[in-house]
Amino acid sequence: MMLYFAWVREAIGADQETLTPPPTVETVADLLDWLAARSPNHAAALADRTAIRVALDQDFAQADTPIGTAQEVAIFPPITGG
Amino acid sequence: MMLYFAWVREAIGADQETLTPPPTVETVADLLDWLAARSPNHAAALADRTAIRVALDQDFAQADTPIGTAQEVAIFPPITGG
Amino acid sequence: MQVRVQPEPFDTAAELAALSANRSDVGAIASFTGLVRADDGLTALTLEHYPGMTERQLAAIAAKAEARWPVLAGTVIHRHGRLVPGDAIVLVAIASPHRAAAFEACSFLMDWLKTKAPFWKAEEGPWGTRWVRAKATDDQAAQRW
Amino acid sequence: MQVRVQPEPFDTAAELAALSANRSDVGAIASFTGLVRADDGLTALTLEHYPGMTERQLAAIAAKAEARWPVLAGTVIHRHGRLVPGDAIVLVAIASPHRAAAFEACSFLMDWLKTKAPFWKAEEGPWGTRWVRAKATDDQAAQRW
Repeated sequence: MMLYFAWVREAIGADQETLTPPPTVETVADLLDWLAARSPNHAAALADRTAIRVALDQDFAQADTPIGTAQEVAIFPPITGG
Repeated sequence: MMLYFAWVREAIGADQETLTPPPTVETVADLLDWLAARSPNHAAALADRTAIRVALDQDFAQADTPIGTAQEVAIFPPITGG
Repeated sequence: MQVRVQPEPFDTAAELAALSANRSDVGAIASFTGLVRADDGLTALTLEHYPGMTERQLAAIAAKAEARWPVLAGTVIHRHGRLVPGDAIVLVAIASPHRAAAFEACSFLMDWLKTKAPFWKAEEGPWGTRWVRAKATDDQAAQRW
Repeated sequence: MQVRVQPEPFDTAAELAALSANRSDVGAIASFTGLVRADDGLTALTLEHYPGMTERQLAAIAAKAEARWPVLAGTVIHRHGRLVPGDAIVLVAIASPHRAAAFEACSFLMDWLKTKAPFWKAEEGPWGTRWVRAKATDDQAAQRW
């Protein structure tokens, strides 16, 4: 399950998608590359990777973090709460 | 006018005294020496000068601050408010 | 420590009073309230969050603070949804025996919350609606702990 | 900034609410409340102060904070007289556009108040009545500003 928040959600045009990446997608960076190729909206949303943050099963992940068995992958902009 | 607070007040046994030091009393240190000689209570109250603080006309003063024309001299322990 | 994420307003007075009610070991309560400012004609702020992860991150940050400082009681409340200028967004309040611990734990929680709690702000105003960009100073503030 | 020295209790909730009432430029309110702890069986605390000098020193400290940080509104209240465990002794609350300024001004005021406002505490308990000794850590805390 992919979850999108804030302007990532708006740019992709969905708040969630159920997707199964191929086995070649091993890390967070791989996943973002694979997602960006899905549609022009995905490509636009993920164009600036410095503005993208990812959480795997609700824990922050880095570009080189393996996706592993994560069930919930969330993609969102840097946090602006508080 | 001399004002005393907290345990300095209790040790001296007065919350204020109207005193006129001689012209040889120029600094705060001189004043404390002169006061300590007034009675055993004064001497006891002022025995440990590291535990004594002085204000001249409501501003903190140091041992070498000249008394000058100060009208109100307050003697008290280190502050413990807040 | 109590952690809440809610759309409803909160009662700062009641939250602070609860921290020291019926106990006599609290020497210090430090609190922080964040409010919506009407900067540049802002008319509303909408806070989106990531339900589940928010609570999880706030609980983790609270546990960190409790491990590091002598926290006797504490409350963290973060609102989501649409708020207008003057509305309170967030409350962090910490009761401790001593003042330095209360201040530090409170400040630590706010700094971490700014960089680890998944909230995003969208501002409404003369410009329409826009997403707030993260500040590098928030990351720096969190790094100092 | 408002500075008060009084024997009466104060209403923290009302004081905090007043700082942001009817305005929309306050983004942050940091507050500190100091309370009487029942350490080692303490039953009461009596605060003596130096009327005149206290107000003068608090006003000077408040002016320093205002010169150094963007303070939109602030309240400093220090009680004197006899207090019992759980009673609030002191309140410092600062409203600012931004969180770092609110925290720092509030912390600064507390540190300075601890070393510059002429108050003395006498503790009642199983030991009878004794004067509290000043802590070197308070001087150190004030020095860091």
